Parts: sequence; C-alpha cells; structure tokens
Amino acid sequence: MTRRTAPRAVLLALAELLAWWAALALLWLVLITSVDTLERIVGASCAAVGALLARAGRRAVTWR
Amino acid sequence: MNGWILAATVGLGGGGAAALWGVTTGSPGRRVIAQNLTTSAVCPALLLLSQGYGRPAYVDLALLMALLGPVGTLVFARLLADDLADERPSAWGLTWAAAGLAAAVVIALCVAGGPGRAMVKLLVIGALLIGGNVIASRALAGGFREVRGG
Amino acid sequence: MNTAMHVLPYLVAVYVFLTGCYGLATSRNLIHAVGCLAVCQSATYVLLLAVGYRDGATAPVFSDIEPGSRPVVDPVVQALTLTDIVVGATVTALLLALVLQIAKRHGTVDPDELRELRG
Amino acid sequence: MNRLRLWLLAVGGAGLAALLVAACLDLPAFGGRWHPYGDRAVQASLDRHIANTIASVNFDQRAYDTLGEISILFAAVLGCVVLLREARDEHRAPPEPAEVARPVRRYALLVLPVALVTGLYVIAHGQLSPGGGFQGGVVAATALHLLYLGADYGALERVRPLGVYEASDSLAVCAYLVLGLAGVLAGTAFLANTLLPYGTFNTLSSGGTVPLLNAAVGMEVASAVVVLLAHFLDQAVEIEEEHGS
Amino acid sequence: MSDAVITVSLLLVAGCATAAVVQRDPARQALVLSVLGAVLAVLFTVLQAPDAGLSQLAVGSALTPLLIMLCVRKVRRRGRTKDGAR
Repeated sequence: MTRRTAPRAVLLALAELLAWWAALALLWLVLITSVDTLERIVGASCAAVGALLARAGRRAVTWR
Repeated sequence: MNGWILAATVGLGGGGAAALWGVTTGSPGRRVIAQNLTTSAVCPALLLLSQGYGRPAYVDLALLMALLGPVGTLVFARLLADDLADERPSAWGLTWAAAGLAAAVVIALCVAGGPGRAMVKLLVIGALLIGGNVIASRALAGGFREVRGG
Repeated sequence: MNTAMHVLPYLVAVYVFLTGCYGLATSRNLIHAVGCLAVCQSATYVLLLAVGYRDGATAPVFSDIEPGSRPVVDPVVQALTLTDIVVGATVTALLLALVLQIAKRHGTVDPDELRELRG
Repeated sequence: MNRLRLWLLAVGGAGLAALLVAACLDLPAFGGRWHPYGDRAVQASLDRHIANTIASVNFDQRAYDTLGEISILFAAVLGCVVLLREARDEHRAPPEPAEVARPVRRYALLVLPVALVTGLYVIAHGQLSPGGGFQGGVVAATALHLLYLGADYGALERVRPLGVYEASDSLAVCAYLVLGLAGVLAGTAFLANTLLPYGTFNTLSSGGTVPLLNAAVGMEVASAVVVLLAHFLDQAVEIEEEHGS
Repeated sequence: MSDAVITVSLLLVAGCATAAVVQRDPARQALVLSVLGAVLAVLFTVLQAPDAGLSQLAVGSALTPLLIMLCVRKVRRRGRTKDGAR
C-alpha cells in the first residue's frame, strides 16, 4: 500500500471531501428560495463538484 | 419616497464619484486602492436598491459583486506587482471604514428584513464582501512581493 | 417626469458612443484602442436598456412577485443586451489575440508605426 | 498628415453627433408605457410556465438567435486558439512557483469552491431568478482562475486539463444542436419548446427544454472562457522568445 | 425619486467612459474599465435589468481586466527581452 492509499490517508481524504460537500450543500440551501426534491438533488451534485475542486485545488497548491 | 433608494443614491453618488476620482488621478498604488474600494461602495448600494425596489431576486447581483469584486482587485494586485513593488500601497484606514459601512448596511437590512433564509443570505454576502475587501487590501499591501509578475 | 429626463439616457448613450469613437480614432496603442471599443459597446447596452424602460415598472422576472401584479419593463431588449455583453467580451479577447500577433510580428503596438512598416 | 486626420475626425464626429442628437429628440419619451413586444413576450413566457421572461426570450422564443450567439462564441475561441499557439521560434518555459502571502492563498482556496457553486446556482436557476447560462458560465470559469491568482500558474495547470475543456466546449454546442434537432424528430419545428412538459410554475423543472438549453450554454461558456484564458496565460506567463533569434 | 438614482448612475457611467478613453496607458485604462463595469452593473439594476447587470458584473469585474492585463504584460515583457537581446 503506497503512502497515498494507506487507510488513514483515504479516510482523511473522504473526511475532507465530506466536510466540503456539507458546507457547499448548506450554501446551496441558503442561496435558493424554494426547496423541493429536484433542488436538493441538483444542489447535492453541484456541492459534490465543488468539494472535488476544493480538494484538488488545495492539493495542487501545497503539492508543489 | 423610498428611503432605501435615497440611501443607495447618496452612497452611489459619493462612493462612485470618489472611486472615479481616485482611479483617474494619483499614483498607481492609490488607483488600485480606489478600484478596490469601488466594490465596497457599489455592493452595499446594490443591496439597498434590492430592498428599496422590493425585489429579493436582486440580491444575487450583490452576491456576485461581493464574490468577483475582490477577484478583480487580486488580478490587478498580481499583474501590477512590479509597478506596486516599491510603493507597497496600503490604506488600512479606508479599508476598515469601507468594511464598517458594509457591515452597517447589512445589519440595517437584516433588521428590516426580519429573520429567515433571506437574512442568512444577506449575512453570507456581508461576510464575503468584508472578507474580500480586507484580503484585497492585504494583497495590495505586499501580498505578491515574491511574484515576478508571473 | 420633467422633460430633461425624457431624453437624458439617449443623450448619455450618444455621448459615450462618440467618446469611444474619438478614443478609437486617436489611439496610439492598440490595447488602448480595444478598451475604447469596449466603451463604444457599453454605449449600445445603455441605449438598448433605456429604450426598454418603463416608468415605475419592475423587471419581468416572476420568481419573487406575482405575475401581472406590477407593470414590467421590456424583456426583449434585455435578452439582446445580455448576450451582447458576453459575446462582446469574447470578441475583445479575439482582438487582443490579434494585437499580440501584431506585437510579435511587427514589434510594436502603435498603429501609426505599423503604417510605416511596409511588408 | 496628423492635423488633417484630426480635422477630418472633428468634422465627421460633429456631423454624426448632430444627426444622433436629432434622432434622440425624436425618440418616444424615456419611460413610456408602449412596449408591444414586451407584453407579448411576457405573455408567451407565462404560458410556458417560465418565471424569468428574459430566459424565455433567449432560450425559447429566440432560441435560434442564441444558437448564433454560441457559434460566434465558439468561433472567437477557435480564433484565439489558432492565433495564440506557440510559434516555431518560441519555447515554453515551465512557470516558476510563486510565493503568495498566506492569507491571500487561504482566501483563494476558500472562495474557489464557493464561487464555483454560485456559478452553478446561477446557471441552474436561469429560468427562475435573474441569471442564466451566460452569466453562470463566466462566473464558474473565473472561479477556476482563483488558483492562478491565489497561487501560481503551475497549480492551475495541474487542476485544469485543457483537453477536457476543449472537448466539453464542442460537446456543449453539439448538445444544443441535438436538443434542437430533437424538436424536428418529434415532428415540430427546430428548437421548438414542445418536447417536454412545462412543469409547475417557478420550480426547477418548469419550462420544458429551457433548463436543458440553459445548462448546455452554461457548460459551453464556462469551457470557452477557460480555454480562452488558458491560451492568454500561456502567452503571458510561459511562452518566451528564443533569445538572439 | 427613482429618477434621481437613474440620473446619478447615468452621470457616473458618462464620467467613467470619458476617463477610460482619456487614459492613454492600457494598464491604467484597465483599472478605469473595471470601475466602468461596476457602475454599468448598477445602471442596469436601476433600469430594472438584473440579468444584464449580472452579465456585466461577471464579465467586466474579472474577465476583461484579466485579459487586458495579460496582454499588457506580454507586450511589456516582449519589449524588455527585445531591448535585452539586441
């Protein structure tokens, strides 16, 4: 198991992604006016994309 | 007459004229600071107009202004880094005054608007605006020192 | 609504357009000329939206108000302005790319010097 | 020669100004009530349960014109890509890592996802609240470049695979066309909004094909701006002349 | 009273446009164009056109200045290497 796929590193990565996803989903709920199921689905997927980009950005900067 | 629109007019006239005068005259450092303060003058005016016209949908304009205004200032801070290197422009007094104005406007609108989702949105916009304003001033005051403009 | 207000927006649009044209004609730097062209384009936005305005009306967006409860301004000119702004930005980018090519091939961005550089 | 040119400009400008001012005085008064097209456009938009009339005009009543817009966008980006490519006498120097103040970098890394989610929100709610594919696409693309502003160009290049964005740019334009052709296949007109049900008013699924066209334009504008800025950044930061050539 | 805010916005736009044209240096003109973008967005909001205002904000506050400043940097860097190389 290389350093990056050690269980601890995978766990940390998942925790970070989940934290970003929760924060961005909350932001989405604040931005919209009416909440229904389709809004939640679209919001969840947009928050997921945002979380992935956030993690990729953080690693791209410190990875140097 | 709608008090909110009157406040927005006064803020726009004063802030806009000062920003325009600041950005056209003076040293490069002072011009970039004026450009940074334009965001802090225009975004509260947009919030006041949104309240004055009775249209919560216009708040998205202020949200985008609060997000992209500081990004524009970062563009200038980074790409004019070598011009501003000797000067290290920093007007922290103006920055905190603008942050205070923005906070006052957001609080007044929150009080007028009452609790709820709209108030949280206003607080998010206020946080973005004041954070962006302070960080942009920090960037201007030497955030990009070691960047050879690249 | 005093009479000056009837025609002020159109006059401001004309003034901004003529100022942009003056800058474009007398510019000594091609990047500055592209900036002046952007000013000319913003004059067209002002004229379009001034034509569509209606006194005491609001935007034809009914996400937060009841349709038909308030008079609305003309949405067609706003649709034109909206796409005009974004296409204007990409055309500005194309012009700046051309300016970079000129700077690379002729070593200058001053239009007057370009005219003397016969190929 | 310069004096003659200025004189010609003055005379031409004065004539044009006089004509334009005369035309302005003849226009109907600013703020008038007579907007025949506007009233019909609002009515057509409400019939199809689209809350944002401007999105209805852009993606339903004049969808063919918006097809022209995105092809202009695509052509402009294509022009920039061809013009700004690396010439033979140039070499590409790797971008040196830049030291940026810690608070500025933290701000950039924080606002990066927030701006992206805001851009996607503006695209998704194009046919409800103010916004749409054009504005949201530009905001999403600008968000990505916070990495360059907050750190250095190397960081941005690691996150932004350019091939993917060029492919998604052309994919989005094709998606717009396919949605239009679907109307023809279904027996109605090209880009006609008669395919999907109009849904309930003021919800995300209202307006038939308008949300889909909106998303296609959003994707197209976002990837077009990313490709555009990528080539300008390459020219400004990486590509250098061969010295002594 | 809504005419007053329209008049103020129009005068600000006219002033910013004049300043943008009079300013001959492209880097400083980009600064004035950024302010012009913000003031135009306010004018569009006042003329009840939030979509156009959003579009102007998205394009005029970050995209156009970045394009112009990158172009200025490339042309200025070329000038420096050209003098250096000669």
